[in-house]
Amino acid sequence: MSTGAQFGYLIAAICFILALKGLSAPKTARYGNWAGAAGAVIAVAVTLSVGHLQHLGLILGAVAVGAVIGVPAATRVKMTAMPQLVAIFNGVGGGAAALVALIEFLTVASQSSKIAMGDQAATVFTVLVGSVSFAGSMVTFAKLQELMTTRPVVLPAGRWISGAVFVAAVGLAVAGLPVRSTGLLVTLLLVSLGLGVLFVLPVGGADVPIVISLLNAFTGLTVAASGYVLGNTLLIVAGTLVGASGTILTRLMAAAMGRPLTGILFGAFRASVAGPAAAAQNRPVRSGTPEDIAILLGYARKVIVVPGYGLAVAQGQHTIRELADLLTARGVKVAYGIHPVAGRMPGHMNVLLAEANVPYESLLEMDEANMELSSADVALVVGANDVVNPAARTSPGAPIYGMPILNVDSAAAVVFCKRSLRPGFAGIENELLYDPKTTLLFGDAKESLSKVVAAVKAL
Amino acid sequence: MSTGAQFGYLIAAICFILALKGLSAPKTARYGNWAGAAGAVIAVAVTLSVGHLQHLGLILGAVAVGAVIGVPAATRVKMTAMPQLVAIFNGVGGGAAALVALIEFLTVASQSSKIAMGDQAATVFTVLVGSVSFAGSMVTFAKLQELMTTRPVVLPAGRWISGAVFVAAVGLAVAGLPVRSTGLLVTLLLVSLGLGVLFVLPVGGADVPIVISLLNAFTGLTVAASGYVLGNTLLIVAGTLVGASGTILTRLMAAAMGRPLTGILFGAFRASVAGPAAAAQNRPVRSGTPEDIAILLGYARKVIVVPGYGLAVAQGQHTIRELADLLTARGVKVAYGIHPVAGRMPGHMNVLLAEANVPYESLLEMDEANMELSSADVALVVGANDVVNPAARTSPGAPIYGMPILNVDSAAAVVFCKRSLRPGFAGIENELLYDPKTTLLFGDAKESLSKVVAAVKAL
Amino acid sequence: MANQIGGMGLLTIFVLAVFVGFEVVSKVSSTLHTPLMSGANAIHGVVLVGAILITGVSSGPAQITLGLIAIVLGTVNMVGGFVVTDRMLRMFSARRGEERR
Amino acid sequence: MANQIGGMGLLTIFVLAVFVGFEVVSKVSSTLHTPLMSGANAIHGVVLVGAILITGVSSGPAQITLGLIAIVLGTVNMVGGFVVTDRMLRMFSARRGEERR
Ligand SMILES: NC(=O)c1ccc[n+]([C@@H]2O[C@H](COP(=O)([O-])OP(=O)(O)OC[C@H]3O[C@@H](n4cnc5c(N)ncnc54)[C@H](OP(=O)(O)O)[C@@H]3O)[C@@H](O)[C@H]2O)c1
Ligand SMILES: NC(=O)c1ccc[n+]([C@@H]2O[C@H](COP(=O)([O-])OP(=O)(O)OC[C@H]3O[C@@H](n4cnc5c(N)ncnc54)[C@H](OP(=O)(O)O)[C@@H]3O)[C@@H](O)[C@H]2O)c1
Repeated sequence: MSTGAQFGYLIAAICFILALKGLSAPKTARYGNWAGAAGAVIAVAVTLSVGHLQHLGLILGAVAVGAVIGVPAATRVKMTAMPQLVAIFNGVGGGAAALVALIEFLTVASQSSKIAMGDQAATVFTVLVGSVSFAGSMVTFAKLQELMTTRPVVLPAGRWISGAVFVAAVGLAVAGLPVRSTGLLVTLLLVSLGLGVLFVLPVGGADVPIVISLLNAFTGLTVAASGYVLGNTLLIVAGTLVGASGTILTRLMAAAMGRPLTGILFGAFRASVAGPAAAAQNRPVRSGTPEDIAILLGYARKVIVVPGYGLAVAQGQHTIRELADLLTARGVKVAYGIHPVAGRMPGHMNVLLAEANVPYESLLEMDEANMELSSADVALVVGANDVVNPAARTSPGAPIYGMPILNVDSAAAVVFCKRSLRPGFAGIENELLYDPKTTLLFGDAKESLSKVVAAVKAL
Repeated sequence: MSTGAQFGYLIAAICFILALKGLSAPKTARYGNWAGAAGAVIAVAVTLSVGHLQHLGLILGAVAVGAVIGVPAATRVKMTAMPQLVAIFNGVGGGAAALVALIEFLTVASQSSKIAMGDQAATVFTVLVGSVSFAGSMVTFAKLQELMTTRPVVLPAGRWISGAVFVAAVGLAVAGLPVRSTGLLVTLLLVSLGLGVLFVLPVGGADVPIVISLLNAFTGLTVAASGYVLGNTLLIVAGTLVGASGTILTRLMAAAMGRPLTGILFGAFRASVAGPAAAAQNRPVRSGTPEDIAILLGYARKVIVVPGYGLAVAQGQHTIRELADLLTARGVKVAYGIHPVAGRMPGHMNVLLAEANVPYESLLEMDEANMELSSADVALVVGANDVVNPAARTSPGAPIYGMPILNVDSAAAVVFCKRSLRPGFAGIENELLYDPKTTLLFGDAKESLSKVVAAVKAL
Repeated sequence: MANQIGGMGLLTIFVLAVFVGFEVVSKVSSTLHTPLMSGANAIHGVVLVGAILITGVSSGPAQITLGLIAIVLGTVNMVGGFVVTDRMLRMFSARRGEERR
Repeated sequence: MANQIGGMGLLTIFVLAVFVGFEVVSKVSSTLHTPLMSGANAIHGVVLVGAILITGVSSGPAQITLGLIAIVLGTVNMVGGFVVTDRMLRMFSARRGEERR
């Protein structure tokens, strides 16, 4: 490879570093993404122009096909479906890396018989981890798209099956090191696909974003390893960057949920899902009509809205915005309390509310929101549950115990918009639903809010 | 070089990264330094054990000589003389790098006649910057050790001379790229030494630490370039790390003083030194006896001590500690307000006071100190001037204008311990000396404080 | 394909890149977790470069077919990733001027 | 001496090391400026390694003499630097237990 091309790759690598740096701060995030895209363009342009490439027409055709698939998917997807799209994109990247290593292996196998240990190890690693990442991402997609249940799927003797497949994959990988057998490598690929599926199945729906982040880091490492196989520094740098930053990011996400990563991957709240949720269903609650809620809100001085998973599902972000505007016009002070893990992925609520043009100033981070809540007249909880569940403070046995929550119970009155008394992701009862100062507004978040909007207008 | 040796170098490089990381946080600073030392030991051990080295006896002897010089110097130096020691250590490092490049040049010149452009550029760079760093560091040493004046030295037509020498050095460097002439390289070395001297001469004594930090970054880059010449990855990584972190550190230091780096290097407050300082000397001030001060302090509820350059010079850290202990025993609340650029180098006051066993809790950073000062009965300013000069807030023309200061004028009473009414480093009058609520205690800081200690004991 | 810069050099590059990756994102606020994940995801789409390089030197039909599939997948990852990240961030930055810090 | 890993590989290493250097120290508190400067100063004393390597393959008396001088200088830089940094930090850490954060 010419020095010029290598220099181009170095520039691309610098772009990627600047991209991650930019993406880490709100002010520069967008420029960061552009820097990354610029790096990608440079990298591809350099690659195409180094010459010596056969099948250039086919290659350009394949790039065009990829773009025709990727761009519309990215531009048309609903904001609420973002996570599954990221999962797909991540999976295909892992798949591509595994294929690259496989092709390189086939090419070298047909040419020489000397085995370079380092290359062989990198090949095996790429095939294994790339396949896990691909298959795992597809399962997360299926879960998030609700093509399958979002609850943790625990096969009978699941641990044993997963363990056996894991051992098989590692065994095949080690066996593949000294020999050069295409059959072995393809078997490894298939077993690794199975491992990827088994890895993600026991993870609950709301934990899936963490797993996507983890698989993202996996794919990064896979790309780095495929770069090692090809002797390409750019792939090594870019893949390693993503591998390292993805690992940190996964840990930060898990930390924001107050739970260890191993618990998310392997524990999945299995022990405590059924018990209390079933028990307490027939205690009395106070439910209100949209008109009741409209009066409560319309004559309050300060209302804090706490949005959650259910708002995202119901696509109610524009309706809540409309309600907030109406209330503000009536002189009510309205702000939003954003829990870091509310919604489907970290930061998801910010994205959703930004889409609905909610002013940035009225989005309060957790600590700020908790200060405001103590002087609020009404806390309006829309499709959220776990992030306001006092059990996190009070029940040492609860799976969310210790997670910082939004203390809506410190407001003078609490309104819950949800469809039923069913618990949220963590599967535990929320005592606050039965509290005398709580009013429930049953129904889909978007529909309920529309009715409240109409009722406030009629006040 | 064997893979084993290269692996050892990689471990050493990781140690150096961890060293810088550790040194950046108070809790881990000491471990960081140890990690660095471990990396150094590994690097040297690997180097000595790769075999193939001639003159091993001489080499070990030279290492022993270096250790015999370096260790006692480092263990015996007074805390106040730290900056000049760091300057020396930095300078000899730059010198060593320049010599390494020179020797490599001589060796290659005697063996082959093909010139590798990259190597040649790195050689020329190393000789130039290494010599600047060496000579510059020696001048900073002379300034700090007061072997010469600490004021900025401005030669007649200084800018022109410096400019000419700079152009000559760069010209020689460029001329040295295509040809292989030992004479040219030695000339470059000598001219660069001159450039180093001229570079540092116009810098004022109190700015010297910033220049040391800059020269430190220079030496780092020099070492990286010499690593390039030798094809040694460890030197490249270690040198670059120091070059990059040293650059950031220099900017942080300059920022803490509220002045741009170019001003420090080339401006050096020249315009405003003489004027106001001379004018206002014969206005009345109130001076007190040690007994007056003892009464003021002994019956206060809260005293904030603001130490500065003069305390370091007078070595009064133990005496101020003694005074603070006495006052605390009397029920007076005592704390220290630490300005980031008080003393001779950034963080110098923390080091000095830590040496005197001042409890960490009573060292207040600037913002905290300013809050405490507004409710303090007495601000005791010991050998400080610029860092408490209200001109930084009030006189847009002053060289220190805009620098954050410790607002001792918000305390109920102010005591200055200094030898005269002479201004501090910035050379500007301090109006606070003439304020009615100020009392001056003239004399060397350590002696004055001892007298105050005696007087407080006698209360 | 030969490693032009030697295994140990590549390992050094790997180690340094790990540190850069760790340090650069270690202070990100939770608001940006999702776009950061998505942006990092787009970056590893650079595997496209590897797919192009390997396809360009392949000869057997199986290898070329696999190579083209890898190119399609890599392109989807890269192009889709940057576009979707930009979409997310566009919403954040719509009111940049009013931002608080 | 030959560059074993190629100019571009070395440049990549250089660039990555620049980023690591920038990122790692960018959040240091002013209290630690002096020890950090001193510690970084000690690290570049690793030029000693270069001085040893070059002296070990030198033959002319001039080169050996210069090499030995470089070794002495490098050792002073490295050994002295770590020792003096430790001395500074020892004072800071004397009361680690009572530290506030
Ligand atoms: N954000 C993240 O990054 C992330 C990642 C992984 C895990 N998690 C976890 O996800 C949970 C998030 O907490 P959360 O409070 O936002 O959600 P949650 O605790 O899962 O509760 C969501 C609530 O929304 C209601 N809901 C669902 N669809 C609705 C609709 N169409 N209209 C109205 N209500 C609807 C559900 O009650 P009904 O069925 O009665 O309507 C449910 O109680 C936490 O446990 C967190 O740890 C979050
Ligand atoms: N810390 C850093 O990193 C750093 C680096 C570069 C520059 N600077 C600059 O240095 C200055 C530091 O401010 P500062 O307030 O600490 O010092 P300063 O403004 O230079 O004032 C020091 C004062 O100490 C007095 N003094 C000197 N020797 C003394 C002795 N033996 N006993 C008693 N008093 C004595 C001097 O007055 P008499 O002569 O009347 O006694 C002088 O007014 C700032 O301008 C800062 O920008 C600091």
